[in-house]
Amino acid sequence: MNIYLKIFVREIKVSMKRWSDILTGVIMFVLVALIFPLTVGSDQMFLIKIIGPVMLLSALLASLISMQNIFKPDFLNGSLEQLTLSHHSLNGLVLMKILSYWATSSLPLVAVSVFIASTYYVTGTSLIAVVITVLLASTTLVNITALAAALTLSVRYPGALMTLILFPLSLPILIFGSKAIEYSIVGIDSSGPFYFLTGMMLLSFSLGPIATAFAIRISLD
Amino acid sequence: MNIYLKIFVREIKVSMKRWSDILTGVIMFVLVALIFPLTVGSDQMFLIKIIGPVMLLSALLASLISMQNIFKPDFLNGSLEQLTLSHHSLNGLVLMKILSYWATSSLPLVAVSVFIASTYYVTGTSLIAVVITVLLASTTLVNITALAAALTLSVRYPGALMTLILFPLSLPILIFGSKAIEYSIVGIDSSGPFYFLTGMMLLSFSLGPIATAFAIRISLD
Amino acid sequence: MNRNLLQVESLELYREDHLIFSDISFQIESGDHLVIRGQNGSGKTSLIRTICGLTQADKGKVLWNEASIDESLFNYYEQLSYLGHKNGLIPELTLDENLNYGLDQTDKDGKDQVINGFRLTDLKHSLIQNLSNGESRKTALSRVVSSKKPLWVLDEPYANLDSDSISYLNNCIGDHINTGGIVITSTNRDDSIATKTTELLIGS
Amino acid sequence: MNRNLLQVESLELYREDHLIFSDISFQIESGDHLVIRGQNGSGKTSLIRTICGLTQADKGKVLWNEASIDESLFNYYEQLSYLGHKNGLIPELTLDENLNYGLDQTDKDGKDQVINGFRLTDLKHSLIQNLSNGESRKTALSRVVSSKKPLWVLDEPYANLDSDSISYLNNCIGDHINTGGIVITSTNRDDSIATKTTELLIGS
Amino acid sequence: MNFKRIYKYGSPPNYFRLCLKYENWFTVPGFLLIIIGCYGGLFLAPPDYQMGDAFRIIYFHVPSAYLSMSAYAYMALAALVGIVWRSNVAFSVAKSIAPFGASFTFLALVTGMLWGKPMWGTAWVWDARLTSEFILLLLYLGYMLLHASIREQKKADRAASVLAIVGVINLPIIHYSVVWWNTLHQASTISKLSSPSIAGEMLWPLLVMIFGYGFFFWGVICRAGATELLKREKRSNWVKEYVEEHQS
Amino acid sequence: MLPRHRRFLGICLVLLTVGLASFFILKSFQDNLLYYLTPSEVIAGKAPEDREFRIGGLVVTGSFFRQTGSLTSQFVLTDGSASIEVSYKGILPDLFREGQGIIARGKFNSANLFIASEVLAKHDENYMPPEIHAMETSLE
Ligand code: HEM
Ligand SMILES: Nc1ncnc2c1ncn2[C@@H]1O[C@H](COP(=O)(O)OP(=O)(O)OP(=O)(O)O)[C@@H](O)[C@H]1O
Ligand SMILES: Nc1ncnc2c1ncn2[C@@H]1O[C@H](COP(=O)(O)OP(=O)(O)OP(=O)(O)O)[C@@H](O)[C@H]1O
Ligand SMILES: [Mg+2]
Ligand SMILES: [Mg+2]
Repeated sequence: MNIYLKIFVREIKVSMKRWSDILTGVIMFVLVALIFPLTVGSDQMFLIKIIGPVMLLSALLASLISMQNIFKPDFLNGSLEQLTLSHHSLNGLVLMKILSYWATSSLPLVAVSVFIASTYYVTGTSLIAVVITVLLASTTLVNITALAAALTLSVRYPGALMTLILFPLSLPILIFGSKAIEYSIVGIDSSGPFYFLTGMMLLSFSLGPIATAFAIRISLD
Repeated sequence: MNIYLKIFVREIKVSMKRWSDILTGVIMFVLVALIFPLTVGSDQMFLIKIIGPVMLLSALLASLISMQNIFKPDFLNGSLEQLTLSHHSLNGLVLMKILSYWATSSLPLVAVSVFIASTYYVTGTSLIAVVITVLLASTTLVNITALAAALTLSVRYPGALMTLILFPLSLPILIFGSKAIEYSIVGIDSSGPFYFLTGMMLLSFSLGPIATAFAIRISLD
Repeated sequence: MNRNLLQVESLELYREDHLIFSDISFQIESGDHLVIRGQNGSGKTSLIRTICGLTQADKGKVLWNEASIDESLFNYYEQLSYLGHKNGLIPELTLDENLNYGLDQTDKDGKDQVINGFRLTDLKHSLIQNLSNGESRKTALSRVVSSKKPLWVLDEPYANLDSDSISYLNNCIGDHINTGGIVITSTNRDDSIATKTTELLIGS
Repeated sequence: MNRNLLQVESLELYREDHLIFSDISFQIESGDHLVIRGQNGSGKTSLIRTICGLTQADKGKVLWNEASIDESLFNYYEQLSYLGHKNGLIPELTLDENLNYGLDQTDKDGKDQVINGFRLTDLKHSLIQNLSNGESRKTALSRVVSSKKPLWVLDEPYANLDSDSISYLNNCIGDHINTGGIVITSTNRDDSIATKTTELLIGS
Repeated sequence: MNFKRIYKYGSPPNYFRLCLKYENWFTVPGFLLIIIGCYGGLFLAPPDYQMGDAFRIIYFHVPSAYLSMSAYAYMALAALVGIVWRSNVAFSVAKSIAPFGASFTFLALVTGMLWGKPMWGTAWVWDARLTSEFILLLLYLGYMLLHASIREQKKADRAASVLAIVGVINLPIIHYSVVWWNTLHQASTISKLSSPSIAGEMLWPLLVMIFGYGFFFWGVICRAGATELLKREKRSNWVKEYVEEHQS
Repeated sequence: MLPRHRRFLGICLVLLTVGLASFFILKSFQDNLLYYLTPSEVIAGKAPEDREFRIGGLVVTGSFFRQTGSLTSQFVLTDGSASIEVSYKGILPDLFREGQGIIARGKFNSANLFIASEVLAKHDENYMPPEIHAMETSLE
């Protein structure tokens, strides 16, 4: 079996044992989405207005919470050292790890977003727009969060970097994601935000793992 | 020096070194609070409508994120064992730990909430109501989160369980907190929710640490 | 020090249907050093944790001065100092802070003497996370040695220590039992331990 | 196996203005077993991590078959199997899964033989988190021994092992260097190690 | 209180024997009562002056709702006993109640929603009664998940029990929610003991159903608890003897 | 202080706080934690301005009317002492009839008419066959 595939399978297996983290993301998503109708009331106009930010926010939180642990346990038990010392491309291995996290934490979110969106009275093509937005955004966020996690691994590179990385990098995603949803619900041409999201997604997948792998090497020194 | 005071000071010191966690909580708070005006626009009516849930949601997430690690590192490096094996009241020691977390993670939130509330056009007595609500709610949430963290200590990836346990226990706080803010902004008599929040705060402080200490003992078995 | 007595009566422990040990009984009193000897996986750690009340045994009990420890946990813990495989030190604090902010009474002179004995004095203000493996182990041992508690329970204290540190630790243990303390240690080697000891062999 | 050569040239490392070691040079080749001996805190772990390229030295370099490892990291890592103080095992997976999903080529028979040698066969399907200290250490050692890589770098492999396991490990090391492998281990005791060794004393 | 007796009847073999012996004393009457109650409720009881036949959902909604709450109380009580006396019996009872409690909570929610849609005009609002009942479901789920995710049996029992006990605070909230708050959900009909505000011929099938559910529940718990106990005590002599007896 | 004393003190402290907590929580229930307001509370000025809120009350017998072919209905809600006129456009729940308790969500327009955006029927706790109901109402 190809080594990258093997690592991917291993990580999926581990994630399955860590199913609790996956579930957290989903619960987080549901919690954030529920709290508004619960406290403000389920006025349709209102709900449609806030669904954009609610979806994006949930996606961010879910990925933050379920990805916090992407490297830390491996760092503590020493298997990150082993990963670094292998003769395979660390970038590739990191990419596999990220992909497996994406598969086990983002994909469920996308599925759940369908239900949430329907309780927010979103239907038809707008629903599809919501799903695609969540997919694109959460994929990007997975990469950004992985980078932030790697940078904050070592104690000598603490939270400041997390702020510098996560906050400014995810804000555009949140804003354009919300816009994408809003436009498609309201019926304005939403291709602009979608192009942006797709671009960011590709960018994050190409540069994210490299930066993350580098950050891991630094934190092991 | 009194042993409880000593532990309190120690924990504050440690939190200061782990300031990245504190910062994350604050950033989370700001992020959640800013995303709505940034994406939906700063229509005053709308903002005033959602400030309640936004504040409470932020407080919950911030305490979830910054408290996830209240016991875990100590569990892994063995200092929780030492805490349990001391001849001082474990309840008291746990209370001190919770208090120190409260001081370093909730108090900053309260400070930040003032600024957030002003960007939401809340002023005067309503502003005070917001601050008090955030204070009461986050204090209660600190205790609930600590219990959830302790119960899930021996679970390696406790995120989901923690959220699942946290959700039902914190839902009343979220609902009544939002109501308290809503009522005082709209101008209805808000003493009811405030009484409730105060009561829950006291209850959580008196019973929370006991249950938490017990849960810690269990997870060390 | 008062005379103390630790009795262990027919302890038995299962983990997920797997018998770790059964029918373990012994009795030690002030001046004794008990060495629990056994191969890897023979159940030394599990036994030690049970003796400290961290793990609930499935059968049998542990008595401290003739009272079951479950019933007088506070009294027991007032007399017990434990060191497991994990050091129980906070990595973000310095060596000194870790000892000072510990849970036991601190006696500055005694502590400094122990730190000196383990040759850690230069590292007093280093963060634990920067110490070497053996150095952090010795810090944790210093905590026990300077705790002034009569009962020391040490799980594999010798692993990772260099020979000077081992002999200093042996001195400390010797002093302790000579002044009426009780020491329990575990080991998986056949190496000889300096002080007069009782042995408990576990595992096949 | 080809003949291999590891050269270390005047390495020097500082940590926060504190000199850990300086001017360390040696050269070992196929068939050598280098034991790095030193007291606690003498810099064994730091040296080993530098040799493995995990830590950047402040001066000097490490050459593998006459090429600086910084320049041919992949070639180097293709030949290197390392075990630090931490075991590098995933606690949620079983012993077997950890070995199978490791990063090295797996050879089922060889692996089973090593597991058997360390007497871990019964624990093959236990989760790592349930193993005892020594058992997980032995699992990590099995990973190295069955890796088929020429260069083994082991940081204090003997600590926490019982005597049977130590002698099995010594057998493995002996076999390895007899078939042209290179082994580097560290220790802080004066205990004698079975195979013919070169020694490097570090620290004062 | 005479603890000796508790110890005697609370000892695993005794409890196990009692369970097997009395299981049918619960299941059979429970079954009969449910059949009678169904017949009475669906055919004999007159339609309501306002709701017409739709009101008959009451015969399923109310018993499940009551049972969802009382089952939680029993579970928490068993959890408490388990923690205080380290009783394996109590822990196995607590553990076996959880899934049934959760199912009845789910049933109460579903029947309530089915009923609410035509009657109130909505299947769901976030009023105090409905929300707190929803929280009850989450508490059951939390208990089960926590138990499932800790591998060590003893540890899992005790940790999950803490959660169960903490969650008890939700029970009075559910019950008094209709008094404390102005809820959309109606106030008490039959649980105000002085004078139930329901006509006699409508009431009796309801009572029969409530008792039927209760009996049936206990029958099921007898069986589930005993099985659980057998699993836990499989190392003890009495189980070995029992198994030998039943194999030959 | 002996451990025993400390423990006693601890227990007292906990009990005290729990007592205080119960006081606050019970007190909160006496205040308004309402899902809805009654018409008299609304008239007394407890309702928010410019904002949706809920009113609960009985539909006054004879007050209901609907234009034919329209979904808009109008009726009066009362709690016995005060009453409020409500207008609602939409399908009413099955249980909606005169004399029935309902909850309406909406806000006042400039003409002081309560424009409801949602109407829910609140069933009371009485269950009886129609005959008995007829008897009881005739007795009154
Ligand atoms: C999802 C919706 C609903 C939920 C979650 C729910 C929940 C409950 C619960 C938990 C109880 C037990 C209360 C106690 O023992 O104190 C209860 C009782 C009851 N419910 Fe519901 N319910 C719902 C909808 C309805 C509807 C639509 C009706 C009728 C219109 C209804 C009628 C009743 C009645 C008559 C009782 C018995 C009251 C008593 O005498 O205590 N419920 N419900
Ligand atoms: N939670 C558990 N579940 C299953 N088996 C366990 C569990 N904990 C320990 N064991 C098993 O119990 C045995 C004894 O473990 P223990 O840690 O007490 O050994 P030890 O004598 O301290 O060994 P070492 O010298 O390696 O530290 C081991 O075989 C281990 O696999
Ligand atoms: N990041 C760091 N900052 C400051 N000092 C450090 C750092 N890392 C290591 N040291 C110091 O360097 C010295 C050597 O550490 P090292 O871990 O290499 O020792 P070692 O020989 O492996 O000891 P042991 O036998 O205890 O494992 C120690 O005194 C340690 O305190
Ligand atoms: Mg051990
Ligand atoms: Mg070392």
